[in-house]
Amino acid sequence: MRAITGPLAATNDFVVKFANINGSGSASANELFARSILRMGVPVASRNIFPSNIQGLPTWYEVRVSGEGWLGRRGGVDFMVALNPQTFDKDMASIEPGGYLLYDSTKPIPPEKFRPDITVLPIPLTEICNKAYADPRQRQLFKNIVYVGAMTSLLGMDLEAVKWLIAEQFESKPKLLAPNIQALGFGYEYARDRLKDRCKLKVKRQDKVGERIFIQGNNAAALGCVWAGATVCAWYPITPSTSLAENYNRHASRFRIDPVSKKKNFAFLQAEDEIAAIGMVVGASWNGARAFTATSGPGISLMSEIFGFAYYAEVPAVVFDVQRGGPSTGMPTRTQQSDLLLAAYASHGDTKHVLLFPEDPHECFDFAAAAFDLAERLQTPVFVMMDLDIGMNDWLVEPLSWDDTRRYDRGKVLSAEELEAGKTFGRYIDVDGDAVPYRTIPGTHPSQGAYFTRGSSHDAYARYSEEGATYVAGMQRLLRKFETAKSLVPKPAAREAKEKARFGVIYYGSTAVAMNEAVAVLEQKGLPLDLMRVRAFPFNDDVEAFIAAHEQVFVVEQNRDAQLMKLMVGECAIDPAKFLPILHFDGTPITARFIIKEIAARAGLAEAEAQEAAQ
Amino acid sequence: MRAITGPLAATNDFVVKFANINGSGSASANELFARSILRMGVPVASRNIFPSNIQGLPTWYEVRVSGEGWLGRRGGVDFMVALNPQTFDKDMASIEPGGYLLYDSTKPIPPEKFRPDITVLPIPLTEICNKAYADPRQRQLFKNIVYVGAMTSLLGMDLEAVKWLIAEQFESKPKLLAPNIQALGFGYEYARDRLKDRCKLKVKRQDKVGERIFIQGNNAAALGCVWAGATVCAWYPITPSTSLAENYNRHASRFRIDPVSKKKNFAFLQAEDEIAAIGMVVGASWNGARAFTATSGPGISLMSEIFGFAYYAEVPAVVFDVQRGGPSTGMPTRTQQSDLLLAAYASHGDTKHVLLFPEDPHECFDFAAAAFDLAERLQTPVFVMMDLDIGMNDWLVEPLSWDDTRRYDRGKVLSAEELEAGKTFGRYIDVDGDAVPYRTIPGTHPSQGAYFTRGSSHDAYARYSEEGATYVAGMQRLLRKFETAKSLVPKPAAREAKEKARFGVIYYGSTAVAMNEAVAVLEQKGLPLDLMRVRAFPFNDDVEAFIAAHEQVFVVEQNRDAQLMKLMVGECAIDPAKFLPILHFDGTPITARFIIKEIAARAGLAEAEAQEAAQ
Amino acid sequence: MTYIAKPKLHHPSLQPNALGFTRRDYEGRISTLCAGCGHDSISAAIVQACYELSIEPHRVAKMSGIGCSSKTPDYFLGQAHGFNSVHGRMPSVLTGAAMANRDLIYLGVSGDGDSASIGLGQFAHALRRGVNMVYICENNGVYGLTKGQFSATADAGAKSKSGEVHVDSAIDLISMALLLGASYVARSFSGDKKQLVPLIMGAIRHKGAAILDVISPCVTFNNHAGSTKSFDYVREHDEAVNAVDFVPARKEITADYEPGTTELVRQHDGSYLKLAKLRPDYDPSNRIAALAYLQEHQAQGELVTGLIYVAPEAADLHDHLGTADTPLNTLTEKELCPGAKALEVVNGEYR
Amino acid sequence: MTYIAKPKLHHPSLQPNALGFTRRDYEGRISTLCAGCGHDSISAAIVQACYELSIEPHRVAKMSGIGCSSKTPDYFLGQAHGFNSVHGRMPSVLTGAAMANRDLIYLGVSGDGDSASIGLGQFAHALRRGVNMVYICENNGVYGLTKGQFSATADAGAKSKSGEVHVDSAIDLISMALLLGASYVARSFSGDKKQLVPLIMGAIRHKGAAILDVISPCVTFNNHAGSTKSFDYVREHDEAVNAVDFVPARKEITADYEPGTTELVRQHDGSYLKLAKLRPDYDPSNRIAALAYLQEHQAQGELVTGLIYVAPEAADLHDHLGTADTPLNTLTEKELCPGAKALEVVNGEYR
Ligand SMILES: Cc1ncc(C[n+]2csc(CCOP(=O)(O)OP(=O)(O)O)c2C)c(N)n1
Ligand SMILES: Cc1ncc(C[n+]2csc(CCOP(=O)(O)OP(=O)(O)O)c2C)c(N)n1
Ligand code: SF4
Ligand code: SF4
Ligand SMILES: [Mg+2]
Ligand SMILES: [Mg+2]
Repeated sequence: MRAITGPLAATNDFVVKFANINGSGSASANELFARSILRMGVPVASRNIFPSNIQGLPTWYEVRVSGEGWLGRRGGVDFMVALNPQTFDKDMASIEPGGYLLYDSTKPIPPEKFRPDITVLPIPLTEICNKAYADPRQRQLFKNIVYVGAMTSLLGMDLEAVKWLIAEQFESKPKLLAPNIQALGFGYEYARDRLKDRCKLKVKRQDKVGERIFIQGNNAAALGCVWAGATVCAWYPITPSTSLAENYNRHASRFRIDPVSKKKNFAFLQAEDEIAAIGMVVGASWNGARAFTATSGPGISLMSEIFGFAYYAEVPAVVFDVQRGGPSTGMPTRTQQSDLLLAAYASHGDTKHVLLFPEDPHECFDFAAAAFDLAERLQTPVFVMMDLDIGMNDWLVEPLSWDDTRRYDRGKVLSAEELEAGKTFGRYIDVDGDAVPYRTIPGTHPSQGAYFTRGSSHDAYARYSEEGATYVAGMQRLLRKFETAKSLVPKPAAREAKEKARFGVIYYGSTAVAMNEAVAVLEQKGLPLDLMRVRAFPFNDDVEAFIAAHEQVFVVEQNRDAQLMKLMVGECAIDPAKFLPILHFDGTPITARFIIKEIAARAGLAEAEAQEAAQ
Repeated sequence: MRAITGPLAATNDFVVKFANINGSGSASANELFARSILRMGVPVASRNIFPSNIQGLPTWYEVRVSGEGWLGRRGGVDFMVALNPQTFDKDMASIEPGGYLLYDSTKPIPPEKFRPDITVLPIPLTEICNKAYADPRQRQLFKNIVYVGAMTSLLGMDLEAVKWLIAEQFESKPKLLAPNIQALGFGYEYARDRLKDRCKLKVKRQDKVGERIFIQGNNAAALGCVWAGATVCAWYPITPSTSLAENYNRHASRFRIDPVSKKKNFAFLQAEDEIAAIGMVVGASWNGARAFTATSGPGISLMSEIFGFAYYAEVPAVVFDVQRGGPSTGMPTRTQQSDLLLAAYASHGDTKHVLLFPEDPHECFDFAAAAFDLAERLQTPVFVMMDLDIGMNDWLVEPLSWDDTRRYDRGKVLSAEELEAGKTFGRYIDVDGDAVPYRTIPGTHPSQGAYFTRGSSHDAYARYSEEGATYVAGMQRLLRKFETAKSLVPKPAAREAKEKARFGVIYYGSTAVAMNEAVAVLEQKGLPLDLMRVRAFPFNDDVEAFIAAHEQVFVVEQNRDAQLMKLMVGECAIDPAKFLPILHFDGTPITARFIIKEIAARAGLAEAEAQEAAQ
Repeated sequence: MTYIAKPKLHHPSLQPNALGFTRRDYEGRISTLCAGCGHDSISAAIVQACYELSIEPHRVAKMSGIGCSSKTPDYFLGQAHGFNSVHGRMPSVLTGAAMANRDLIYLGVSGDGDSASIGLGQFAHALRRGVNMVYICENNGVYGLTKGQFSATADAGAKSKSGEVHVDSAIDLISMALLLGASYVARSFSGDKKQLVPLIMGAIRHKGAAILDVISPCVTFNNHAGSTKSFDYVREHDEAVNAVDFVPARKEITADYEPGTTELVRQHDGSYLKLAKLRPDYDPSNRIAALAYLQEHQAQGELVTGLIYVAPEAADLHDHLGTADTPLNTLTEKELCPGAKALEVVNGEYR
Repeated sequence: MTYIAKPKLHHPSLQPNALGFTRRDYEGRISTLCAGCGHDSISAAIVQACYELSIEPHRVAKMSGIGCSSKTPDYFLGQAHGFNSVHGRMPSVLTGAAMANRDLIYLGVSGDGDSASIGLGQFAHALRRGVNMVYICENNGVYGLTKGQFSATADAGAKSKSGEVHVDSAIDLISMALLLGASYVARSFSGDKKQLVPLIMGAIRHKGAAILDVISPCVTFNNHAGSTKSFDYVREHDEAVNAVDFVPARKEITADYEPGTTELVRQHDGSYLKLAKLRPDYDPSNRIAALAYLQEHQAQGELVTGLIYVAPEAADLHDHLGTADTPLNTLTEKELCPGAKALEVVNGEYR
């Protein structure tokens, strides 16, 4: 047990958690809260923890305020806004000693029901709203704004910043502006007048946000698809990938309208299931369009057969896998990195697929664009391995950027002129020695370049063949093509410790934000660590070199079975004894505290140090 | 180039290959030939090499006659029966120097068109048949029997044995008996009179067959399902697994008819696709029947989502994967061992599945039966990983056996009485410490034992839960259950060399027959090898010990990507540097010659020795 | 989230049925659906039907796919085993379960996305095989659980909450079912318990593939003006062809039966469906006419409800398969294993 | 197996069409199907139709699934790109291809196993979306390539070669297509080239989802007595509702057109379908009547063939999607990439 301390006091460094009921309209209020702090120049990291359900079940929204700019989950809650009676007890129990609890005191709770080591902040939300509004829906909705108002006062936030944001939000619905501002005032004033100085957590204006934007990975990836020239999106709804497709449609409907006809320079189709979605993507890619789908684990499983087809017939395809908790239906609204093995080896027979691992929404945008170049350059499916944490949470990231001189890499596609020039065309001939053949798009030329695409074994001219040697030659070329991929996929991001480090750490994807913080803390505690963030499969040679250069390498993953580690030992011929897997897979985003604790313990950091480091 | 030798001379040790056109009725004649030799007490190994097509394309049938009892493919052809003009040149080219070529000389081929180093045996098959038969279909069909007759004479086989087999074959159609015997005579007499002493390959009666039977793996596995009490088979046709399901139906229709009602004590259903097939299997198993499906690679891909469900909801299922050449449609009528990675980790999220690797039809029977015990004991899918070579070729194996005292292991199923006794039932509670929970069958008890099966995350009482700790506890129990599986699956079969061996060899499945021969040869040439035939995944600890005990271990597989090796390094934490993968994946069954050559070369056996060994 | 167990307060006024069960005994856990969701009314109708039929709850197997609708089997018949499978595959899982034990009642619950989008193939094939089941599609024209996208049963021209207009042709599961050989075909409305309960009762007692397409408004995503699956729209366009009353096997047929306007259909198990003919020209025993009627009236914007078609003596899957009467899951080594001797005979045939 | 290239002997008597192509230019590789297989006749009919329409072969994309039928695109239009996809998924691959380039002719070839068993869902959804395509199902009631198992179009009561009787209800793809909103629906017989060729021509010129169910006997596995898909059976039970003649756009309508017994249907592109009414009461513009007609006559054992239904002005997928006229696959950075400035605007919206 930790000693009971006084009320927590901190400026720009604490965690607020809102416990709500889903369907009650709290989401936008909570987001308003987070964005208001951003407007004050203070970095925040927000995480939405919601049930697989539409209405009436517990949902939480966690806001980490971090003047230092740590964007991973820290772990623990300093200030709980406990508005859900179903989870009230649990929510209270999860507050750090010395923390705060805000609750709706319309029906006051007897003091002995509260933990003695926390500060309780009662606000009669229902009473305030019932007084102010007659309409039951309004009574419900404005409650959320009232508590945001109260928080604004309690944390010493800039009331004008909040109002400004509300004004922006209701720009198109001006009627709603005034009542919202009013509700905000109710809360603000109540707290200012009745709860003055009760809270020692404060937000203070900083200049740490800069040009950064606050955006969800699914949205950023969707923008990447638009900027990268994707014209066909075929998909099937599934949490947590749905908003990727829906955002693509939204952005494309804005940026891709033919100026004359007002018709769409893209095709957006909700398929009947995931098998159809990937079938459409493969058909469209074969026909020369940039096409993609977005899905999650169950969809990846269902698409397996067609992934093998695309691998073997060498058809480009871009697939976003926004990973959630598996196996099976698992935890549809929780995060995990547990589809790596499936995606890497998807489909029967000998197959290997290219995977990209973006660390945040910014990289989702970049890798979305890169995925189309890679898929067309390599003529193969490319998987962008996101997760719910990146995909469905707003993250504070560098602004998205695009170089107008950049040209799409459409890969080796023969034009009518090139065909006319009369080079003999064989669909699967390795002309350039990089194992990537040339392809043609249907309808290009009246008499040159037609071929018959098939998933059955074929020769260099795409003709059916059951000849063993022909088949083997094709399969070996595909292996060589995977070697070519190594040099084209994003290189791992390495960071060396200031001192010489015994240990290396390999990690990827959404783990990065928590890792950055964990490493800073561990380094301070005397444990230097070299870092390598893997950004793609196949692994670049740098990965092997990094592993070779360290006595032991921690591999930090958000799955049970150390899937990246398995890929590394299998594909890079590395002795598994080198690896120390650190696995977090309960469906919540990995925290800096967890990483610190695990690494400290296994690196033999003195117990006390480790304990302390983990705080 | 090898020196040209005289005509090959050998007794009970040569390879005959028949080159035919499919749909021409040659298959049963060729099988008659092989069985006739068996009847003479001489072991044969036969391999059917057929196209993915119904009529008119090349097909081959290879018969290895091996008095020593080697049942793998040897490689090379000593006697070619070249009846397909499309492939004539290639077929001739494939004959060993000094070998023989039998052809239909109705239209004689000028002598200069033949290789000088082979003996040509012309027989005017068409002429003989046109003379004897008026009906075009008969002319075609009896040609096949005529060449069998000729072979009988040329190889000095027992004419009576052949006639006897024909008599057995036409027992139910006596009308066809006489014309077949007559056709046999035509060929026999022609060869006896015109080609006397031209062939120095001979079959001589031996006593090396004993009680053994000549059976296809799909058939033996089907028998295993019947004997093991499988009552539900749901499947979808796909080469090379179709005959497994069809044979199950045939045998069950014979052995599983209710004596009174004459109705079926089994349900055999051709589903609309593989997803439905596995859905039915899971539904039936959940409801307490022993249920299975048989499929091949594309089916496994399609079933992926439901495999994950069965893993996570812990529903038994038996799946026969008769592997063929992948990826995608690949080579549907060729053999491979290339679905291991897919099957082992099938489905999204963290999953692991139990795999069995039978080496021959005999073990297909045993493992089929074992699979049902394991699936019910472990409450999880069990994959019997066969391949086309075992599944669709007749193999000479020990007779199938069944112990009448054997009881089905139905696993932990609570009866009405046990429920009545009032123990609290929780579907996913680890009562016994082996991580295998108890289940109940629907309808068992009016008020005890009902639960809600789901693929979403659940607690020990099968209730929906999004609680991280609850989820983690369940997933960790599944890992422990996989540990329990280790002790239940068939142990690897080990064989130590007489001398101390530097090298170990790991292999599995249909590779065994070729391996047995290869090792005998290599040992003779001075390379002792310890062998371990892996029979299941998860790997038993013996596998790790075996690897540890050797400097280097060859892993011999019939796939491109060393899939078993990847499983071993990933799951057993073994340094991949220990392994020397030997990979054969052109779709033909691996040969002893191939293994010998590869191992010899990589074990540093002197070049000359290696060359010689490979002959 | 922890699970909230339902308080088992036995209301003193609850009447026990023939088996001594009260309605409470047919209930399940507390629903987590949106307040007012049509699906909850269907669950209530199932409870009512099972109660009235005096079914032993544990003789029912509840199967579903994935979706708000597919969650509902957790909310009724708590004493029955349930199976919440994967998206769109309930029909195959149910078929397998039915093969294993022909003696239970199989109640499949699905949504329109589950049945008409991803699951259309399995829907069709289960019906054409005559699986002995009650298949209820809780049809709201949208994917509720993934937040309101159109499903394949959305009508062309229907408007989504965000104003998008649906353009593809709608899949009419009932017309499909008629083509596919289902032998009990009905449509109803979650808001019309009076119609729905007897239809479910009749379906449970029917031998063969019974399908109920129940329009079940999604109050959160598809209950606005412009929707053709809203409460208001359905109430306005509902045109019942008949009113069904279920008469149990041994109950006497009482006198309120007026020939001409009322018709009695005897089911396989001796029970009767008493049909009050609301549309005098409608004959639910004529599949072809029923299909034509549906097409014509639906083209006019009517939503035809009631018992659309019934073939009380149809063959079912087990007839097709020739399965023995004893449930396969109760057979033991004795019936199942041919034994060592028989195997010796088989060996002999392969020498 | 090595591939046997087809000898390109140009027969001097071969007439060139309007584009100067002879029939040979529409052929493909030599078929590897069984001698006499119905599918080969359909390939020949496709060749003939494309020749007569003077289609540029390279403007056709040939798509298929897996099966004997699905192999055939290799055997016609050698100058067209082909796509032999996976089992049952041709419709989605074709839909994707059609999205990418609206200007090609999409010719989907499938089998009854491919379309009605594993592929039923994709079949249905492609039709209801109005994908602009010619979808030919080469229907033999069996799985040819896997050696003769019943497919889902096998009629209840049909006998297999080994004597097994089919028990499940048959899936009638044509009736389904009518329910699903296909806008050109025809049935024909591989043995009736006279009927089949103009039906294919009309389908190619049709805008929207055109489906042809072509009964195509499998001589190896389903051509025996007891089969309802044998040459003999089809010849005996074939009842054509009309005889179609295709009249290209700019050709004058000649005088052999007798009103009352002959009807002219103007298609979207100005071409005409000239229908000789063999069944005077049959109206192929009435979807509901067509469905009823089919049901009634099929119940009597007739195999209804001809142009069952056509809606010449139906909307297609691209109308539904609102796609621009320029094929998407020809757009470049210029049209596609909003550029750095626009991205700056977007960034601003997320601050
Ligand atoms: C393979 C797969 N794809 C997608 C999903 C996501 N998903 C869950 S429910 C659902 C739709 C449910 O719609 P419906 O069946 O109409 O049920 P409703 O919620 O409307 O009752 C989808 C697409 C999934 N669970 N599995
Ligand atoms: C996923 C998958 N399952 C099964 C098969 C095996 N298979 C190949 S063709 C075929 C049936 C083809 O039947 P149909 O479409 O009627 O074509 P036909 O051969 O009769 O022309 C099947 C089941 C496959 N290739 N892929
Ligand atoms: S979202 Fe719609 S279907 Fe789902 S529970 Fe709510 S009202 Fe019902
Ligand atoms: S098996 Fe049947 S469908 Fe296949 S090619 Fe032969 S005749 Fe045609
Ligand atoms: Mg729905
Ligand atoms: Mg067929």
